[in-house]
Amino acid sequence: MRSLPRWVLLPALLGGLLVLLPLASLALQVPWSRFGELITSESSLAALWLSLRTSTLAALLCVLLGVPMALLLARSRFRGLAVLRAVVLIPLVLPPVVGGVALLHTFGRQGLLGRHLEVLGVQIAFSTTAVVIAQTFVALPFLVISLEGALRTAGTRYEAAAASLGARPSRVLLHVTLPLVLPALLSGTVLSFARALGEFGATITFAGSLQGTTRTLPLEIYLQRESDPDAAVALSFLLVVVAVAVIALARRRSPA
Amino acid sequence: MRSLPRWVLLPALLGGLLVLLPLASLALQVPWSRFGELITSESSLAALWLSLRTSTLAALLCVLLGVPMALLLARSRFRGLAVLRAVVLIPLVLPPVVGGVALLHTFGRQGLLGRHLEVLGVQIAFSTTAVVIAQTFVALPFLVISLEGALRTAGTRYEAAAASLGARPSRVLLHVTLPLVLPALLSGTVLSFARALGEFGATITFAGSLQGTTRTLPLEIYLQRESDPDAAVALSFLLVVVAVAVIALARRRSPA
Amino acid sequence: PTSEDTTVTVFAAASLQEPFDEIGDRFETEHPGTRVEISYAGSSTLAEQIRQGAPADVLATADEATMATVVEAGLADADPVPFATNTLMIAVPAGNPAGVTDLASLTEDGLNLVLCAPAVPCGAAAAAVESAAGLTFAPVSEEQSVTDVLTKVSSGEADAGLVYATDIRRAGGAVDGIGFPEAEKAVNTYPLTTVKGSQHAELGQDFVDLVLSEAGQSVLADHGFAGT
Amino acid sequence: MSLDLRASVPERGVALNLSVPDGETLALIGPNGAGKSTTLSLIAGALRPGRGSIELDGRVLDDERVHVPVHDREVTTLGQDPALFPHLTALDNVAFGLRSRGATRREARHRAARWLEELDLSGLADRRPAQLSGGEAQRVAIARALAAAPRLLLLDEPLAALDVEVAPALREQLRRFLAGRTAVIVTHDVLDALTLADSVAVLEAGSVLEQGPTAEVLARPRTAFAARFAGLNLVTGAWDGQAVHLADGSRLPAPGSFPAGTSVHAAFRPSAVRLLEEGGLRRTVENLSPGGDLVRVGTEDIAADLPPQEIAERRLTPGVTVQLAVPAEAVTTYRA
Amino acid sequence: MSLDLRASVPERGVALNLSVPDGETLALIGPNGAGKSTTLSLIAGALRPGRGSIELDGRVLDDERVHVPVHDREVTTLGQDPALFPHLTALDNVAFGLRSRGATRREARHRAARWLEELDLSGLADRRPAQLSGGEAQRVAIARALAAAPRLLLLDEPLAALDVEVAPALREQLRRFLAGRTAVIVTHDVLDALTLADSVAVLEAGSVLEQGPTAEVLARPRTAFAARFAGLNLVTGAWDGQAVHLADGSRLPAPGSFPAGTSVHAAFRPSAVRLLEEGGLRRTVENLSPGGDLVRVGTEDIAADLPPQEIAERRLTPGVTVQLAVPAEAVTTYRA
Ligand SMILES: Nc1ncnc2c1ncn2[C@@H]1O[C@H](COP(=O)(O)OP(=O)(O)OP(=O)(O)O)[C@@H](O)[C@H]1O
Ligand SMILES: Nc1ncnc2c1ncn2[C@@H]1O[C@H](COP(=O)(O)OP(=O)(O)OP(=O)(O)O)[C@@H](O)[C@H]1O
Ligand code: MOO
Ligand SMILES: [Mg+2]
Ligand SMILES: [Mg+2]
Repeated sequence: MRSLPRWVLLPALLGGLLVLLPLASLALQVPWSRFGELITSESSLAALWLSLRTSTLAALLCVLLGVPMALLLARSRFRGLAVLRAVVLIPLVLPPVVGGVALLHTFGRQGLLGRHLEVLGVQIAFSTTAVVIAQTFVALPFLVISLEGALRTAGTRYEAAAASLGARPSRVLLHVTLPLVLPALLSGTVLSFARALGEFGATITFAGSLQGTTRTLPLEIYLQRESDPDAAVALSFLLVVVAVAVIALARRRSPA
Repeated sequence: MRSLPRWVLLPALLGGLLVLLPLASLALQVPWSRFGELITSESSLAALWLSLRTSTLAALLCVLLGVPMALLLARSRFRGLAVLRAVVLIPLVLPPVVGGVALLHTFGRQGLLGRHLEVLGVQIAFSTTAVVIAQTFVALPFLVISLEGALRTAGTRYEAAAASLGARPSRVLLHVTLPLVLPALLSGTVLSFARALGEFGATITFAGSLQGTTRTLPLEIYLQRESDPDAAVALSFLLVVVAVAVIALARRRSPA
Repeated sequence: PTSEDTTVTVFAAASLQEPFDEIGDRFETEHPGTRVEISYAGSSTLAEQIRQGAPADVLATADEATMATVVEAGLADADPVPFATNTLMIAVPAGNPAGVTDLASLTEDGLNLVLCAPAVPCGAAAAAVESAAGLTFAPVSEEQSVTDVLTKVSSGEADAGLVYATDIRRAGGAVDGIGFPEAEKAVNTYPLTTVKGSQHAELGQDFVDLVLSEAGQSVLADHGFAGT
Repeated sequence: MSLDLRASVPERGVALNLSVPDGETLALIGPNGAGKSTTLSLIAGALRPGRGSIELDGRVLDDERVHVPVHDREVTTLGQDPALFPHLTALDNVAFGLRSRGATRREARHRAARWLEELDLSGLADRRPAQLSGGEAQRVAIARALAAAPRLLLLDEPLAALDVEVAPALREQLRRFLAGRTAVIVTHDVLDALTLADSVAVLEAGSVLEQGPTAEVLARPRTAFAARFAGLNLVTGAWDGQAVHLADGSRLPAPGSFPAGTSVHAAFRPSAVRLLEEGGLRRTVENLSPGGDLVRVGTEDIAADLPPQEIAERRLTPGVTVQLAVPAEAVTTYRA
Repeated sequence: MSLDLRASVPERGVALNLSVPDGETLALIGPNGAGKSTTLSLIAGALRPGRGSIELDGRVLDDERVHVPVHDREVTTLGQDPALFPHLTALDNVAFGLRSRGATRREARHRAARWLEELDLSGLADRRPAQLSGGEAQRVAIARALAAAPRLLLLDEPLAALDVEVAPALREQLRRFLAGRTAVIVTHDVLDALTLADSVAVLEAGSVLEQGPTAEVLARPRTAFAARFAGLNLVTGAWDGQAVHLADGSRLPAPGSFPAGTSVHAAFRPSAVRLLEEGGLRRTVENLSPGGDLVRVGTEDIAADLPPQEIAERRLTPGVTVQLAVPAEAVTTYRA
């Protein structure tokens, strides 16, 4: 057990308060007497269920696409690598609504790609698929960046040892590289799941908002804010509880 | 140079396309003939300058508060650590507008804390300070999570060696721990800067939208979308360019 | 502007941006040494901010229901005054590829119709015309704001949507508007008021007066708003 | 700086007492996994004892309540793994300990440069650890530990990675450095113990089996491990007035004056062992290994160093039975 | 599996030619930083030569165009650092190489268990590397490398961390394993070279200074390093018919038959050196170090192993002048 300098406690406490106080204020606003009723309304449950399904799928997609991207960024050298790394970060800076517009122009009926999909009879916009795409788009950088950092920190010493024992690249990847960065992979997955769960702007712009199909929990919260702000606060609280539960669960089941 | 299995190229390419295609579509939408004029209007420049200032400050605050938090999460053991880690992630899931409401209830004139600050003559909401607070609130988890992962991966071997040479905890922290995780610290800072730069929902709710004071670039984009969608696309493109430039610069100057 | 400038702070619905920027300029010319700062956001966000003590002198919302929440909270300094109205139109992508003619044609199979959700003002208005016309719409999406509807239509994603007349106008040539008689059943009214606790109550009232004046009304009309 | 340790780490099966008087160096020897590195970790404070206490010059470093943190102990460890800071040059690695113990930046770099020079490493001052060979890294780690000039120095196999030219010189430098200082050194090399240590403790399976002055332990070992370490054969039996009676019934004539029946150890060098045609100690050859001029012949319990010619003449190979004899004057006997 | 290497790594000052015939073991020796680990990295494919080519049994592993990746070379390296996979148990570490080379999971674990048993490590099968002592980790790493059964095995100081009881046994196991296999072993221990290697190459500052059969190189070393490694004194001078004329004018009588004036090396053991009252080779004592029965006395160029009594009688301490002699029959001479 390493000892930390005492003084780190002060800023850590301040940072903790910056997160905790607003949550406490939010909790104070929750209309606890109506809480159960508000969060179990048909529309709330539909939104919650949709959110859980789409966010899980999005997190899965982030792992499938993001792990190879992180590997490429961390372990290979080619011209334009630095630019590529910056580009991967862009969904992070882009205001989500703008991201949604960009997705619309890509996968929409008139879009770069959507045009051709339309011919094949595939329509993405206004479908649950669109929600998952929007969430994956905004959540992908989280997984890529946190994993790339860990891959660099972990170094290539064990990978070299594995190759020298005759392990081909796939084996090295699955049995050495990934297990070694498992903690980072898990926290990256949790980050992208959380980001997908909270996604609003890109979803509303690209996928629209229809109960049960595209109206996720954050969209439901926005809508409720217009008519019943109390309900919005209650739902926000539900979102927080779900997120914390999923994150805590993921950590529990991780070996690290 | 480690070799990667070939097959990782396919998903990496798909992931890259998922990010690149929407960007390309966006670029196609930019009204290039009016681009210069649109992005150099007084309001655009004011928004850009405000965004750069506030995001830089927010990233700095994230480092100051987040590094100690990450250290505490990675290097100490106490009851409730797991819960604390989950709590720190919450600003990530909370739809930003809800986060803004929570901040308003905390730092606003009637807020938990704002009430007392008001007595001292300090008013935070609707000021540039509020923008920085909102950005820090949403960006903090990025730094904390990516740094915590790296700290765990790096292990405590060199810290033990340093302590055995008589280095007190502060010295170990500043001269061993932090330099070792520098790549992760840098990418964490870049992540939080990028998130702050793209922040919209919490800012508009908590800080309002006054030109030069609280109207950052994403808020300006939102407004332009109401009146001049072309201008909004042009500004989004500006945001992307600025973000890429800052990220590339940060990488260039990093030793890793 | 120097530091001695007095500043009037106006909170206005985002859809009012263009006319209010013009009116603000005019106000500054008429009141030398005074600056007008206008914070634009969604009406419900503005109302929430006012309830949390935001330092606004004037509030203009895009519907009366939202304004009512501020009045209920006792934060309106005077009774809100209606200053503009807005009616619904059918928005279709430029060239009207789906061949929409009137409200009834919006119920055709395979037509991608987007509306505002009933919880937001433009959605409530859409519901009103729906029942007035005795139709049943099956939208593919119930959007959160007019802007979202407009984005879907202008990008060609949706074949038609219901938006306000002013929205058709500011979309430039990207969408075409089609009027329909039932729109009379759902006129949306924009109210404005001075805010309690304002530091510049008098100037705030001057701003309200300017909006209501002939000059103010003509600016609004230039941007597609109808009078009250 | 006297060290007193009486501590246990149950999860590693380690429980031991040790003390090192002020100004002396103790060599810890013992098989792999005996608990040598664990003992150093305890003293350094990297590991907290499950039970027991550790005192340095009367100051309690560890007991049930106290645990002085590593950096406050004035104890420096050079571990089995050099653990050079990868982000610092060799020079800055050495300067690190000096800075930590209060030197100014300038002074630290100056003194670090002198240390590198002394250990013949000046040419490597600006290299990062990744650019050093294994032995070079180990030498820089030694310089770093010595430069920190702690009150108690712990060395875990400091010379293991070094070449035959450098090791003797560095051993000599260590000897000068350790003179008058308190230190504990873990080693698998008898030369280190002979050169550097005032006393030797033999660790096996987590306990101290034997401890005493270096010359005593190495000349009159009481454990098989210490005997092997010192390069001696060790047998044990009952004294009959002129010889030691071994368990298998054979007799080993030797000098000594003990009451008959006393249980005694007999130690002798492998090079003193001779082959007889018959009548000696009957043993079976188990292995042969080269070593300088002579070949080492291993049997069940006794090793013999014999000239290659003799090996060839007698056709010694594993499985062959031999008769061994040791001139009585080459045997040392002492109470078991 | 014959190996042919002719390669350079300019940024490390390494440029060398080496070849190992099929089924033989080559020992690479040389000072720290000479380029031994670098050479192994080249062969293993972890480092690509700046220039040159590497061939294994005629298959080009590296040249200007070709670079066969590490995993395709059928070359396994046991590095200076054991690098056990921290997330796998000892058993799974050993099984890893077997799995990689095609064994089923079951078979791999079975065979891994047998390897652990053979190296006396069964008790540690379920431990993670962090729970092993330094020497235990090294032994597991050896088991892992041997189990992978490569066509070419590269060992970087495999026995350095091992104790005096384990090292000989393991050396013997390595000897059996390497019989008939092709291998390169880096070592600082003459016993390893004698036991395991068919030939020895001496590396210094990135070049091969000397290569030949083990017995030849160690009995008739041509470099100061090889002499030191073999435990011999080496001097060089001109032959005058009966003795070697050294550079300082002194004469060393020795057997030999060379044309007068031939430049010759003379090698002799430190234990053959005697002290004279006068008339010998005049040298100054530089250091004294213990070593078994005898004390090693170091001078400018010649080391002498003398009994402690003689050291005491003559009051030998650094700085004292001595007269050294070597019986002619104890000196080996050969062309320089
Ligand atoms: N990554 C590197 N970059 C530059 N120089 C290096 C690097 N690694 C090693 N060197 C240098 O190359 C030379 C050869 O190093 P190498 O590791 O091959 O030595 P070695 O013979 O194995 O020594 P040792 O016995 O100490 O392990 C040394 O001078 C070393 O400092
Ligand atoms: N972290 C650990 N957890 C549990 N057991 C451990 C741990 N580290 C070491 N051990 C065990 O404790 C015992 C003592 O280990 P230690 O490292 O002290 O041995 P050592 O005497 O230094 O051996 P070596 O000469 O091989 O370095 C060994 O049996 C080892 O397997
Ligand atoms: O932004 Mo509005 O004008 O409240 O829909
Ligand atoms: Mg050890
Ligand atoms: Mg090496």
